[in-house]
Amino acid sequence: MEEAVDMTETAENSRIPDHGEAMRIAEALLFASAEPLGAEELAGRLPEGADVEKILEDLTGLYAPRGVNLVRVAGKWAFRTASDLSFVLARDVVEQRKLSRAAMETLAIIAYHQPVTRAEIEEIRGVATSKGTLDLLLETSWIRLRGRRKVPGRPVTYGTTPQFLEHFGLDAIEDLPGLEELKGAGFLEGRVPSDLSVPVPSDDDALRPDEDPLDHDDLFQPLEMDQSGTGEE
Amino acid sequence: MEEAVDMTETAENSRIPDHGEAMRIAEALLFASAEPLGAEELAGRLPEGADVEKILEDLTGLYAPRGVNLVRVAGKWAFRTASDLSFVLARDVVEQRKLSRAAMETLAIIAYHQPVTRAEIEEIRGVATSKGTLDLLLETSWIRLRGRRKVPGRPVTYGTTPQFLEHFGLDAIEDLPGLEELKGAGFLEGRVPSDLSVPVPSDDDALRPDEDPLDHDDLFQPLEMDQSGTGEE
Amino acid sequence: MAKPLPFEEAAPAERAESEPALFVDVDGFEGPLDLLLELARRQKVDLHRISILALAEQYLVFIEEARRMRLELAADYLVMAAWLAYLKSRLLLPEPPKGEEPSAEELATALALRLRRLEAIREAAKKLGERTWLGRDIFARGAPEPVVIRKDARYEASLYDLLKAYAHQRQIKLNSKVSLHKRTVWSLVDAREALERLVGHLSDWVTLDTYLVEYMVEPAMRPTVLASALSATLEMVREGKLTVRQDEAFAPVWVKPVADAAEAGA
Repeated sequence: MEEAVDMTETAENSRIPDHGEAMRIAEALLFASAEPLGAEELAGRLPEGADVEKILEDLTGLYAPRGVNLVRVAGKWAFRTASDLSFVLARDVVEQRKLSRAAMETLAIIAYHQPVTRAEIEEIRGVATSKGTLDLLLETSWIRLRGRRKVPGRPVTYGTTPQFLEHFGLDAIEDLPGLEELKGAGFLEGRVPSDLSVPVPSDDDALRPDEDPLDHDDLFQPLEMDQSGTGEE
Repeated sequence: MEEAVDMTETAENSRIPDHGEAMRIAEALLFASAEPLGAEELAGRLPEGADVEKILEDLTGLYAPRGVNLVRVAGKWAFRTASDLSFVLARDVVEQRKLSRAAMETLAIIAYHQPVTRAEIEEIRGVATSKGTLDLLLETSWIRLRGRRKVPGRPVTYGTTPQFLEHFGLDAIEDLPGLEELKGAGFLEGRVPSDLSVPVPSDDDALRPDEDPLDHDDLFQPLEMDQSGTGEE
Repeated sequence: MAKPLPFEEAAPAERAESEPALFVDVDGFEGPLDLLLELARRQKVDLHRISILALAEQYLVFIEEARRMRLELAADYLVMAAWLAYLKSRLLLPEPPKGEEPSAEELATALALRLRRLEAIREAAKKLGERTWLGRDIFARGAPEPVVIRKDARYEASLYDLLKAYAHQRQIKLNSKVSLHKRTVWSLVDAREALERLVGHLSDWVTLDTYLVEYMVEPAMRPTVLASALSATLEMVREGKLTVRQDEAFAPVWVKPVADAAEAGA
């Protein structure tokens, strides 16, 4: 409780009879104000002859070690939560969200066809894939950027992550059912086109011969422009 | 905040290194919030093992002489400008709506006699209560509909809210000014001698034995007809 | 307020200068009890020792004065006057042998008690009003820093969903070369059910379109949804359950439940 002593003692200038009282008034004004207050504004509300600069200086010092600080914002003064405590003003809420059908399909294609580029995903799905869908999947941390395909434009290749396996309860990516199993389990019904093939997926970290490593700044910059502009989701 | 990791140590007193930090966090939370915070709410946001009661006691003491005080309202805690400084701050008030004498009296009757029906309010005041008065008070959210009295006609019972306590700076309904005198003079006794009447106000959410819960659609439909038509106010 | 009382004299009332003590201004009073309380205060005695008889007389004089000045008096005041006149006569007459009714003394005491109770609550109201009001005398933080809710989205998806999505996607893509999409139609029954369910919650005009958006899973379904919903709406209008409005051609169609129908269900 050392701070308590500091707080009750109003700085060195407590010799001036009104200084302590003026500080209290300034405190209350700053606390109650919806906007930061300028020094002149404060001066207008403080007792005659109060030394605004000194009051603000003393208050700043007084509150510096506390959970709330007196700070200067845009040339004016306001109380703000101490910056190191901003975490207490945030609350984490876990929100269960369901993936959209488009995201689910994109994820499935990435899982089976990895490493796969966005253009390839679009080719398989037959519709444009919006940037948002890929961003969202990246956010789930189920997919990752693997590298860049050695073709003109060097598109990014996507693959799944260990979190993907964990979430879907798979021991290895090869455990994803193949064509026959999908058929047997009733996922493929009716007339299965003869040209339908299901690849054996691989999420090996090692890049394929047709992949380049990611560029240094791929993780900090927009990866691809959203060339379609007419994402279907 | 590194010490916070050490959870084996429980804060029994202020000598624990975490106490100062926990105080800063409590300060930040209470300062940031416009609404009063409950001790449990605070405890949930403070480092494990923090002694909330001690923290609140220390903060109350720390801020007691300052321009902003930590006060207990409606069973919770909040920072408020010191009451002796109202003369400087009152200038900020943008023409607050003044309660009419009729409204203020009705509010007092509801506060001191709750749960109370409109007929009982009128009996005490000796005059019909215009629907507007109760509407106005409901609009301030200082009073609320509690339930329905188990008597013919099932009249609605009124009571006060936590906002009422907050507005008038009361920690609990028992802190109403002059309550003891009223009680001592027997003025809080039921008009009709009844085993059910309890001669103290209660804003407890729990209904009295002579109260029924509100009907499902009470909140969406006109509650009572303005039977008098000759409102006095 | 009560209707003006019938007066026999048409002569304009004049304020008698000889009666300075009594100012007749009924507007300043919160009902007859308040008026009695004010009159009692003028007796300048403790409310415990008040003379109800004297009070009753003063009240009746006041009312007479008010009537003479043709002031509009609320029924409450007149009821009180009648009661006090009755009480006065009982107080003046010798008390009859013990009857079933409460004695005049008891009635007077009850009235005195009511006055004291009103006085007490009034005192309490005053004290309450004098407390520091939040927003008038004391203030909360002017610029609260609200707690930021960081939403940590946790996505849910099962392996079943994943496989279904994949199989469906692959099959659709390949089959689409040879087969047509099955046309999905929103049936009239579906539309009616949806409208009845939704309209149940509403009391004001709502555009039909806002309802429909919820059902627009696919853009291709828009025409069928619109058509079915509109015909369902019209049927409900015919049954008197809905009112429908369109401000101009191609403007949104507004619907509103018919109040009687809603109340009948409540």
